Amino acid sequence: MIAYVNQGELALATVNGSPLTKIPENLYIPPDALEVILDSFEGPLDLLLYLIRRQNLDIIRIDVSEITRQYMAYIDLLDIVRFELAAEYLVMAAILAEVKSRALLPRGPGDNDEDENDPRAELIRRLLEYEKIKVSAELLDKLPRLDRDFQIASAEAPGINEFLCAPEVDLSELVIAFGDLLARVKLSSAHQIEWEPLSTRQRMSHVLFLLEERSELTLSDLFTSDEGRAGLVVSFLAILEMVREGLCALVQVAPGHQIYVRSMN
Amino acid sequence: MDGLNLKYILEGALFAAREPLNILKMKTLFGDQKSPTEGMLRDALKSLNEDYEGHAVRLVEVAGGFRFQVSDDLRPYLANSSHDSAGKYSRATLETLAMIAYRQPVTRGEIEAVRGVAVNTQIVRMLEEREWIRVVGRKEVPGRPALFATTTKFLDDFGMKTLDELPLIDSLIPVAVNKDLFNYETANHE
Amino acid sequence: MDGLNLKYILEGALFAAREPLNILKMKTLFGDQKSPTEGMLRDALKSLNEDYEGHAVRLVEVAGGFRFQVSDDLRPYLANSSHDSAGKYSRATLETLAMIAYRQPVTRGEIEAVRGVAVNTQIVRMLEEREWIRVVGRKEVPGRPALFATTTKFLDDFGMKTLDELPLIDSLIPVAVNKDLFNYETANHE
Repeated sequence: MIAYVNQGELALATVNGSPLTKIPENLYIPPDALEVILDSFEGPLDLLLYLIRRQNLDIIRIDVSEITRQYMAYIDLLDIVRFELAAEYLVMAAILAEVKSRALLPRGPGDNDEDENDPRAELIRRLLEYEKIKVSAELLDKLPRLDRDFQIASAEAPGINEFLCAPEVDLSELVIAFGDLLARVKLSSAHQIEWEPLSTRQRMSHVLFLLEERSELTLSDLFTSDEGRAGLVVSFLAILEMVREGLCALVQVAPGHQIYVRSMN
Repeated sequence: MDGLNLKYILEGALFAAREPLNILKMKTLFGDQKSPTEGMLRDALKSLNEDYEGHAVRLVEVAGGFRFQVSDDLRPYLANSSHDSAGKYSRATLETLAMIAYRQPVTRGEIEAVRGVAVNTQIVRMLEEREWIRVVGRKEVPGRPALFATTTKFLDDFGMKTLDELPLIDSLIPVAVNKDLFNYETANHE
Repeated sequence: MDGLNLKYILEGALFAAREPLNILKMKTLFGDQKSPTEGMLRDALKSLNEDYEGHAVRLVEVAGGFRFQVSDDLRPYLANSSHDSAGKYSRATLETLAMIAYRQPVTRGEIEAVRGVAVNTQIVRMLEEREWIRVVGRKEVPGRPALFATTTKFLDDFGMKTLDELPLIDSLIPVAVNKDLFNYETANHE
């Protein structure tokens, strides 16, 4: 987008090292290509600005009929390929049509250029306003940015974990956070997945942790009798779930032999 | 001060901190002991800064306070190991951020009015997560929409001390447009 | 080497790195250029170490390689700042922690799928530092992402003996969520 500021034109492509700013008139453009071009606009103002700058025109002196004609050509295309995106573009088309029709009307003696309701003035104001933001965004992106352009110089401070002054968290805050998440997900949910009860998930974490230390465990390592039947069931479900999710593998040399839980690492 | 001198303590604290340290935070380092005055701290910082001349790191001041930063000339060497996985932002994101930075405090509706398209909720959330923007209040108009502003972290991450350091576009677009149109109103107005 | 000397480059790289740098990693800093030999690197490291004598940080060699570390004698000062009344955790932090607690073992991608935004590396690091979460393994999918789970310290700090004591969402948020407690819904599951 730098090119945009410097030469007042947007390069569509680079051909043999030089920017191509105009689609050659005799060139056949497949509809897909135009779709791609439209995709690169941030909205109707951006498209309009592009059409204006492509002709090296000053925003203040735009020829509304010509711009409207070009704009409508793009809109027709947009309408064909991406109807759902067209609303914002159609509003602009209506504005342009109004500006154009007003321009055709004879001016009465009481009218003057400063007419507050002049849609052309309003359009120009919006274009200038948008262009400012567009260029500001480019400038902002060029500012040196932490981690992209410069880095913090830091040293480890072992044993001083608390240096970051950790705030306290109440359990209820955590629950509310999760509740919010669920509520939000529910709004955009497409389908349902069943999740294991927490005790199973905790056991999964525990087994994974054990597997980090020893890459292989026997099934009996994971079943402790003092947990009783419920404990056994939880361990069993955890292992099944882990096998399903590809977190571990079960290995047995021969029928009747010891079954091993093996880490995938 | 336990025999450790002020400059030494500041040096360690600045390197240990993950965020810039301001004068107030520096004072709290000294706990219940008599904490140094601002003048003493500034003198120590100045001297520390001089000590690092010629080194690959330097002491800089940003909005949130002071921090050590790796010198710019090392950028080509560190590019391989850059931490920023999401270093590239879409134009929509940058334009939204620019609107908030240059026009703050600003509502979503105001951003939409200028950009001519709806503001994507994901983008706003992402900027909030990045701690570059936050809601600073609500506008007293129907619906009481949230007013967004940039944070100190935004300034820190872009290496600025104040919003005045935001680049102005005057200088880049020569004549095409009315000059006073480009006089950005930065801080709190509207 | 562009006129920048080896020691200078190493100094910057060591301060920029979040993990210790070993000799191999140091060599990769130089990319396609002729990389220095191990001997040259060790000489530079030795000299760098000497430069930092008397400073509040020093160059140490740990299992993973070399890193700068704040001197131990500063510990009491750095501990002071933790008394500083801290703010609150951000919503992003709490949601990330909640996801790990309720859905463990879970990958970053899974958290992102539910939250709809990228998980900030800072947040993960901070939760790890607080020893509330840890990596318990890797998922056998492309990229082998780390699987996060909560720790015993998490249970301790929140006053629980087991995860089963985590409050059931139903009781607190009556309407918002699905009645069947563990029928969580996600938009983009993997």
